[in-house]
Amino acid sequence: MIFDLDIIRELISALFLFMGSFLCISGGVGILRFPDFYTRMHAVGVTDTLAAAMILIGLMLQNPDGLVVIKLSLILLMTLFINPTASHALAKAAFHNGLMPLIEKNKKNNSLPDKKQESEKG
Amino acid sequence: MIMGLFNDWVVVVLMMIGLYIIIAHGNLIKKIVGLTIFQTSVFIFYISMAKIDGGTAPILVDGVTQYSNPLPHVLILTAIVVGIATTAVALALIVRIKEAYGTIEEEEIQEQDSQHKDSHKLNIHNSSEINRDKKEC
Amino acid sequence: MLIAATLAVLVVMLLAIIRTVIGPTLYDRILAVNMFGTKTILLLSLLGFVMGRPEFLDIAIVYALINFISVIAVLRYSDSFEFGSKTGEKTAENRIPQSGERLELGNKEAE
Amino acid sequence: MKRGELIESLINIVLLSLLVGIAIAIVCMKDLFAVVMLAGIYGLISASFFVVMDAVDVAFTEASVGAGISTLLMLVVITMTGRTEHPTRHKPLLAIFVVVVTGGLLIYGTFDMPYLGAIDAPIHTHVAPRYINESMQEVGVPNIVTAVLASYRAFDTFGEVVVIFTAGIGVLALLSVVRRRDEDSVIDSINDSMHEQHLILRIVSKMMIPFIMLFALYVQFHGDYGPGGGFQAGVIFASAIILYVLLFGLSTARKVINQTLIQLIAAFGVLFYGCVGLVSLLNGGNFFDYNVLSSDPIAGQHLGILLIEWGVGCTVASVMIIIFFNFAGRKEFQQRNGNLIDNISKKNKGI
Repeated sequence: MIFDLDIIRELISALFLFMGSFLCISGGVGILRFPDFYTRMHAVGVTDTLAAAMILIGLMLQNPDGLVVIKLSLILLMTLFINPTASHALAKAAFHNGLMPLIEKNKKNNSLPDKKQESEKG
Repeated sequence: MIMGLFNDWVVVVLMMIGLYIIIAHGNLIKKIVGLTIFQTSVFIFYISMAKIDGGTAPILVDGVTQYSNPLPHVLILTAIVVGIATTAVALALIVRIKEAYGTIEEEEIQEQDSQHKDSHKLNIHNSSEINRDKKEC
Repeated sequence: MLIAATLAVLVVMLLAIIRTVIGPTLYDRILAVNMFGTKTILLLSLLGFVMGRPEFLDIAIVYALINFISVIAVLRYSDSFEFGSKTGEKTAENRIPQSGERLELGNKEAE
Repeated sequence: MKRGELIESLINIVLLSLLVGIAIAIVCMKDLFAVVMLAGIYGLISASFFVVMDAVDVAFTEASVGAGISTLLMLVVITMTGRTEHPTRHKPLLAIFVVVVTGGLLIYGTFDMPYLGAIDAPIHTHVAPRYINESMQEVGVPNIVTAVLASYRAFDTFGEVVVIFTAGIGVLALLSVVRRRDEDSVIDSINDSMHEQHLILRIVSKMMIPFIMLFALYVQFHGDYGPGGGFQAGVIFASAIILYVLLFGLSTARKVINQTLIQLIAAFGVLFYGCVGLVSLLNGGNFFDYNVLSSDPIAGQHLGILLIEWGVGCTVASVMIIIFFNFAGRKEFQQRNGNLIDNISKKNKGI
């Protein structure tokens, strides 16, 4: 019976780790391929919270000792606190400093320096 | 052999990259980053030497007999903290150089020094002092 | 599975480094460094298990804390950078000057 | 076992290749902000490498120092000195020649090196076996690195602490600014804009700061049994205070943390460390021979290590705080007197 439980635990852990790695990689591809800062931030959000949580939970199931699980859950708690806060602050700072999202409507605004040059020429 | 000496080769490559930055780049901040790379390559060299196949971290537990060599760890641990302290002094000197010269490019600083030679005796005295400090650092 | 997860984390670290190198804006770099920090935390946790001594998770905790501090520090001090005026980077389509004064400051720095 | 070693060496190769790649990227980049960010990543990767090489204590230090404090200081400095690197005028052919020749000679030299992980390498044959086999009987501390650092090589560590203290004095001498009371209100108005913006950041950080300090104390006292010790704890404690400064501004932080007190603590740490050695001398032992501190040699060793780790922690924490306060204070000073400095540099350029 105990043997069975161990196998089930291992399986669940492997499942969590697999999901975590998959989300990690997809987020990593996202940060490389997405067109502008705000979409990249979305990709990073996936890897920083869900994927990290999945991998950490998978590790907790690997070794259900007292201290290790406590430390892992501490890391998990901190990741869940810190990363969204940092992302929020980062996005806010970027927006405040005038980085516009890449959408069709803003294309005109974004080409402001060129327009200035054109008007100077004219 | 490739596996056995790979770490040493990487150490040499990193060390030379650091050295190249220090020689070839004129920007003082870049030089400090180059020094950091050089420094880290030495750390990597020491730590690689301490590794033993099948050994674990030198913190005693029951049932383990093979530990990595703790002595290089001690040397490098203190070297890292001393490294940041000396880097801080170097950065402080850079801040003062920027205030005195308005630039942190090596060539421009030397240019200003040679131009000031006649007109500002006192000024040149101060700036050469700063330069000497920088070299010692 | 542990090993596969470790390799996945290493691959993602590589991707984050590429993003840090190619930029293009300052905030992309900060974002990539932040993500890299989180991936390092995961790598350290995984390494403990791969190498069979998972009691050294303290290092990962330190990383989590330091990562937070360095992101905040970067944000705090990146405010004083002129935004967007960089050498040799293709940021023209993302760039928008906030005010005339800021642009002027940037030009002064560039000289 | 064999498979585990294979994986370890694979991770080793990947991490080292990443390091080389980052170093090359640093050479090529002109944007100093990106260079500093890459230097931060470089610190993170080298710390991961130290974990793979079983050097957990070193990784701990590199994590807090290389990735945290050093990136922070460089960042503060590039906000003061400008962000782009000017291209050099001369061709770096001579530099490349020197580097290639030196590198070639060094690589030729590595062929005589013992291979990685070789158990019969000369380094493992002299003093290391004694540290590993006898330290439990002689010092009674499970973490051999702490035992060597604080007991066998305590005099060496004393020297390192003095170096750190001296660096603190150096930064203080170079960057400290005389402040007048009435200027604080001006500074407040500069700082406030940042604090108003980030309400969430401020509240989360407020929760984190006590936790970071608590964790620093855990690292300080758990250093005998796991990775950690005075150096790491000092840096972590300092980073908690740095976080406070970053969020609430320098003038608020100056009200909370008395600068004179911090400077006194830095000196006190060094003195305290030295006094432990003196006390053991007075008790009839050698300098830093803790066996004579208590009737039981092992208890004496424990007491000695605890005390000198306190001294190290005090000095490192306060020196890091001094360094950061002075850099940030200098930046503030420059912001206030911006016109003055601009004029000076213009005059220098003009003539």
